[in-house]
Amino acid sequence: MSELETVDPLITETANRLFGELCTHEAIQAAEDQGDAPEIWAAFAETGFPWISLPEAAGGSGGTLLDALEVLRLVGYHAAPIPAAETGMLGGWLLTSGGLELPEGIVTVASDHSLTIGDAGKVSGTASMVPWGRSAERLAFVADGKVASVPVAAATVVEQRALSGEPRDTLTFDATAADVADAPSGIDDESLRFRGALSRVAMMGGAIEKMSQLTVSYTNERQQFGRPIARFQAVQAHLVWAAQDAALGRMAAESAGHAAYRGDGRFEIAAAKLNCNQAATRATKACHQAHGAMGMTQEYPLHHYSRRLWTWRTEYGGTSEWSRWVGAAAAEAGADGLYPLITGGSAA
Amino acid sequence: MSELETVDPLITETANRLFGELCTHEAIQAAEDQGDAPEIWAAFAETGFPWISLPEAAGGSGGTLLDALEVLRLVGYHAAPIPAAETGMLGGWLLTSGGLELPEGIVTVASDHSLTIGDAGKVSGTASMVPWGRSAERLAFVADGKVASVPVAAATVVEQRALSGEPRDTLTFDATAADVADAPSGIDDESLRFRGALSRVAMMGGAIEKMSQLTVSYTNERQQFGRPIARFQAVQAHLVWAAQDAALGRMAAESAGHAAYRGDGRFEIAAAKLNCNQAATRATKACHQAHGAMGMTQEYPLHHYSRRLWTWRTEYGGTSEWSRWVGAAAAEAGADGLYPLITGGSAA
Amino acid sequence: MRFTPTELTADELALQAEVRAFLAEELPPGSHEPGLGMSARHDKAFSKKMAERGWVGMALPTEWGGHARTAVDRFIVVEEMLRWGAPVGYHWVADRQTGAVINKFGNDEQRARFLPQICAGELGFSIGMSEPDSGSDLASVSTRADRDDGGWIVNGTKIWTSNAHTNDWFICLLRTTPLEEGGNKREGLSQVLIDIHNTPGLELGPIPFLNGEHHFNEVSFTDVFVPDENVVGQAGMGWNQNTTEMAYERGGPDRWLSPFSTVEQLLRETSGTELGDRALELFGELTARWWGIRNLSLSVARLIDAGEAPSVESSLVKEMGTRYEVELIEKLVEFVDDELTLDSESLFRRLLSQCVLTGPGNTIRGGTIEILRSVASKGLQGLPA
Amino acid sequence: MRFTPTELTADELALQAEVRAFLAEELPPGSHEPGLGMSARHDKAFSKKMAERGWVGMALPTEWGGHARTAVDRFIVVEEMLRWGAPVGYHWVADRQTGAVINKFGNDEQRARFLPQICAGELGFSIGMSEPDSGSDLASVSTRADRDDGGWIVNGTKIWTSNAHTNDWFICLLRTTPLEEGGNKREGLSQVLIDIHNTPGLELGPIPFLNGEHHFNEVSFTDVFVPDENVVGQAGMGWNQNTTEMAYERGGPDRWLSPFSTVEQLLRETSGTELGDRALELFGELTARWWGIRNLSLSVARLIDAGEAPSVESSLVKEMGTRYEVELIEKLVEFVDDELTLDSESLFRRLLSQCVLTGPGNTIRGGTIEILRSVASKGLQGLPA
Repeated sequence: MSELETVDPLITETANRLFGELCTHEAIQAAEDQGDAPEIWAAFAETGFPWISLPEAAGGSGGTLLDALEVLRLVGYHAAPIPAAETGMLGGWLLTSGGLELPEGIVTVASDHSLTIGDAGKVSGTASMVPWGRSAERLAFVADGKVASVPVAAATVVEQRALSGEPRDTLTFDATAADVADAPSGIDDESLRFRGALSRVAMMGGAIEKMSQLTVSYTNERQQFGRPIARFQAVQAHLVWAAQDAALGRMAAESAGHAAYRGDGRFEIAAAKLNCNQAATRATKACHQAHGAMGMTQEYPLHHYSRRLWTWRTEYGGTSEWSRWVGAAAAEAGADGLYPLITGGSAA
Repeated sequence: MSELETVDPLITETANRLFGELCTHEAIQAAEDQGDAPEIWAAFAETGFPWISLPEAAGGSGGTLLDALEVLRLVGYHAAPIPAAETGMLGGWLLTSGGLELPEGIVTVASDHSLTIGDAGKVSGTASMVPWGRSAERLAFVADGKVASVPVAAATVVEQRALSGEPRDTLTFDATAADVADAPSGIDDESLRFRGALSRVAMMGGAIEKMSQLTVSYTNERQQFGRPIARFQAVQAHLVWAAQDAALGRMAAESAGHAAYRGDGRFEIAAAKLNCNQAATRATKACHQAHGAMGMTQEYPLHHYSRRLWTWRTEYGGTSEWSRWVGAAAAEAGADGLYPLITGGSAA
Repeated sequence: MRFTPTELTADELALQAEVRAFLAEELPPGSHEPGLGMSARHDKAFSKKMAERGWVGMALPTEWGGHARTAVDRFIVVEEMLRWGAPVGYHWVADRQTGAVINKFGNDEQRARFLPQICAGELGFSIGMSEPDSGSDLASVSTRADRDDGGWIVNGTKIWTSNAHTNDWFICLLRTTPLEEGGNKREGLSQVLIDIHNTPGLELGPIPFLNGEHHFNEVSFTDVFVPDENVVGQAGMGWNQNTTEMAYERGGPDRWLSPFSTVEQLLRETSGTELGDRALELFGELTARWWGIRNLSLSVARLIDAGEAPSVESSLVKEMGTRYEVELIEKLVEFVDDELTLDSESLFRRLLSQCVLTGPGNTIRGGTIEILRSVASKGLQGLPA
Repeated sequence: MRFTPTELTADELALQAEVRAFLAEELPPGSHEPGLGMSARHDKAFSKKMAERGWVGMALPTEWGGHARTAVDRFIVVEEMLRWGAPVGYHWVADRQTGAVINKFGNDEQRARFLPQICAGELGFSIGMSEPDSGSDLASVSTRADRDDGGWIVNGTKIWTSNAHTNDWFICLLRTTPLEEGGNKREGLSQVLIDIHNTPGLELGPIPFLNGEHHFNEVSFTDVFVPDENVVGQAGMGWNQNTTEMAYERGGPDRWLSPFSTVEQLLRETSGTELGDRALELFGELTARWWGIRNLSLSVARLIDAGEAPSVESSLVKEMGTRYEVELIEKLVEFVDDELTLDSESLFRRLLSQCVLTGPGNTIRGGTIEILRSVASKGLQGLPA
């Protein structure tokens, strides 16, 4: 077969070990309560993982987009409470694409078209739902053919949270001096949206898989009527459906990653986000139902994954938006081109 | 409680006995194979049931709309292969409303805006999906403020069938002399559409209930793994869902009937058709799944009901059309009026 | 199984109008943060106001402070409160079920002690059924009561006890006769009443909800003394009493109205704009389904007033209603198709965020839909539950 | 459970292009009435043309007329045929499973007798598993074979035998050792090959489909003699062989492509018009889901080529794929929102009508999804099936 590029197993192993040690149930909860997790971030940054896929010459850690997506899959799998995507393949990517300086600290991203670059590179406007805005050193965005890096210290920050409990802040800038550069060809709002969607499907694939595994374990341990509840057909249906969505989500994410690594990949990213959004809705429902009341508590970890999935499914494009995009691609392909589109994707 | 008008139990009893005797599995199948069921129709006509709710003075059998709907519920329950709705509360209603003669034979209806009334009352055009067009004596329709009764003998008939196997023919008229009268106020395309939908929900309520009962019986008789399959949770889910839809469908149909009997009832008819369409989709799926391969055969009667439901759910308005209508009513009611609309309906 | 269409009488419509006028006066839209159906705020003052109008303990006998009203009258009051998102939390459980249990199975002394206070909206009840090892298999409860002079000594732990920290009393299912090897688990159970806040040996602690909110509690008993006069009905018959109690909480408007205030608010926030087909189809589908389910649910109340015991019917409605609530929330999320936060400036989005977080509980609370299907399907087949 | 993304090699893409060119030449759109996936027409001439190109019995050894191709190569040919609605019915079962069973469990004499004909597209097989009292509980089959000189005497009845009237041979599961009280039902079963049209004592009759079409048959045996040389593999090991056989028919494109030709035709009939949001959302959702499921299904074929036995994975794909087919048909009906007839002038509407009528069978044929869930969930839990 035409061998697909693989990820260095060391990356998977190291990230798994790191997150496995750091992202305990208690640590994830503490991060939610405090609104950040400086120790986890520090240990993560120590490995250079945040900057994987950014060129070493620009201060990144090198490696491929696939490596970065594998780390994000594990961020999802372990519910790591850190802005890994924002600092690396989203914000860091914007900055290094424009030749702007990559800071040492956290980078976040505004993708809501809310900020403008005025005269002399002064940035103004209010960006909402900014991930970890409160903890970031710089905020990156793209507008009007330019990439900008704004110091977050200059912003007024209103702290808010996503359904996941993770920070999604409102940042207001008023003529803040920023580093600005011309955006190279292909770096724009739209490419950021696709790349954002790609980051989310990677994390979603990991989180659904973890939820599915948790549910198999829980239903095998939990006894009612004298046997594990996994012996009941009604519960087995939930196990099967969650496993299917875990498989579908991860496969979609990884397939989109390969397509984006090799080329444009827009069809695959759009199709993957649509599949992951729907898989998240179905799987969170199945896993919660199988867990009963236990899954609704803070003390049991299911919610770390389910709430993140409820958040990620609406970020960088919900189900309707992406279905219209894929539908337009299908219409463009036409009847004779429909199946070739499904098998060949962006390359078709 | 404000007593709802009731139907004479004798009507229920008589129609149940009549259809129970006539509409055997074999007779329904024979009607499908032949494309009509003259013996069943003759016995049905003998009782005067086709003309219930039409004024006696105009040649009808008297009785209320609720009586007619009860007969139609039993048409659905027994899968009676006859144009009861068309001859009575639809076609017969159009004719008697306009003071046109009610024929002795079958009346059918064109509701697809395809026929026009030309000079001197000559009718032209091609009407599709005309129920039992081949067997009808007259075809009734309303257009341009007029009600018309056309002799079907003058039409070119192309015999076709609905998914139910029942006749839905294409009739072409070329300047055929017709009886024409001014349509009284309130008799128009739109009122025919609502009345058609009301006839369909009555039949659907009966058919879903029958399917649900068949499924309970079958799964209690059918043994696998040493016990009735109804003992398995996976099968029980189908029984429960089908019973819910049987209840919902019949309740919706009967509630709409009462509302239409008392007044306008358009909100209730629209809401009932929407509910019955969706209930039909869910219940046919549940009942077929519980029956396994047996339900897919001609020799087992499930299909008499499921195929009729697949047909009726698309006649006189499908799910999307009616959801837009009800949605417009909700928007018109506004936020403060939404719950009063749900509780008070057309009267709100 | 039989659901018969019914309508409200003139008197019932007058009650509906009265409740609506009360709500419009007390809680005009915009003046309060609506709750999601029965997960409403606790507001003792509001409960008292309702009680003053005779809307708490409506179906209880006048002799004990009740109003001897019908199940349909209670349905009308409850549906309006829930759809409005009114803060009915404090009296909710006592009004829906505990008052009825005490009236049906208790003695006059107990009726006199509890019912007048319940009807005054001054006594909030919690429910002690589930335990760490007993959820769907409720008959396996192991909190036990050992005979003592004039009462019982209770040891064990109850969990998922909603709002025990804001309520006053607690009705608790426990084992008063030890289960013998191979014995019938449904025998030897009893229901007892316990004062939550003034009982030595009772400890109360939160079980935080998945986003940290405090709804659930754990209640543990260490040698708690419960006097005989707090045993409801016949000792040992707790299973049957409890089954009757659970029938009271099925099939009512609380099982299909939880997201109503959310949808109403969506309509409010989109009013004045031209609604496209997507919005019309959404509102149409939701409106029609509510109309259909409400007709079924109302007819169950009418059956209760006719002296029937519609347990299959109410199980069917609860299973359908709660599944529908979850489906509806998914439709709303897809319709909005945008990021959600509890911190949103939009009330609709705050409510929808709450719906998403609490939604999975709708098909679990008061018994999972899997258990409900088992109960209902046995009824459909004419088998004992 | 592990599904690994994979891609087609250059050779595989060339095969795909070759198949597409063949279909465009043989069956240009508009020239034929497409079938719904594997429920395709039987066309011996078409099967022969495919065989001439080496596309029947692809995975069988060259020694017996096969082509020793990979599971992925077969996947590529099959998905193109199915999505095109090509008339693959005649060789379908023999190609998908019976050839593989004979190759794996049969002896050289049997391989020589059957495989070359199968690979030539000249031998159609039917399957004899279900009986009137044995469906989901397949191990309870009661068609029995009693020992006789040089063979067996068979009595019993098989049902749901698709296309036995157009096929030639029949692979049949029957009981060769009587089941003793309390014995293991899965022991004592055997698979035998029977000539459908030239066997004394075998009677064939239609079981009409719900709308009267003839797909299913009932096959009854009255003292039918089956010679020893027609027993496949080891007598008594039929259950295990049959389980292996069923794994061949799970998780392939036939489990998710049935309505594809319908959707393609909808797009064809709406081309040239401006598609609104409703249509775009529909096409988008269907296209994306097919992309996702196909990736999973293809990876199962790759696992088979790697020598693995992905039985959990293929069960998961089949359960998901067939459920999706049914959901998709419902979406199309709602999208069209208009009356349907098999007599329509529109090919799309004729196909959709056929989808509605046959759709319920998709989640039943080859084993209900309820049974599949049971198999898959045991695999997920690491339990024996």
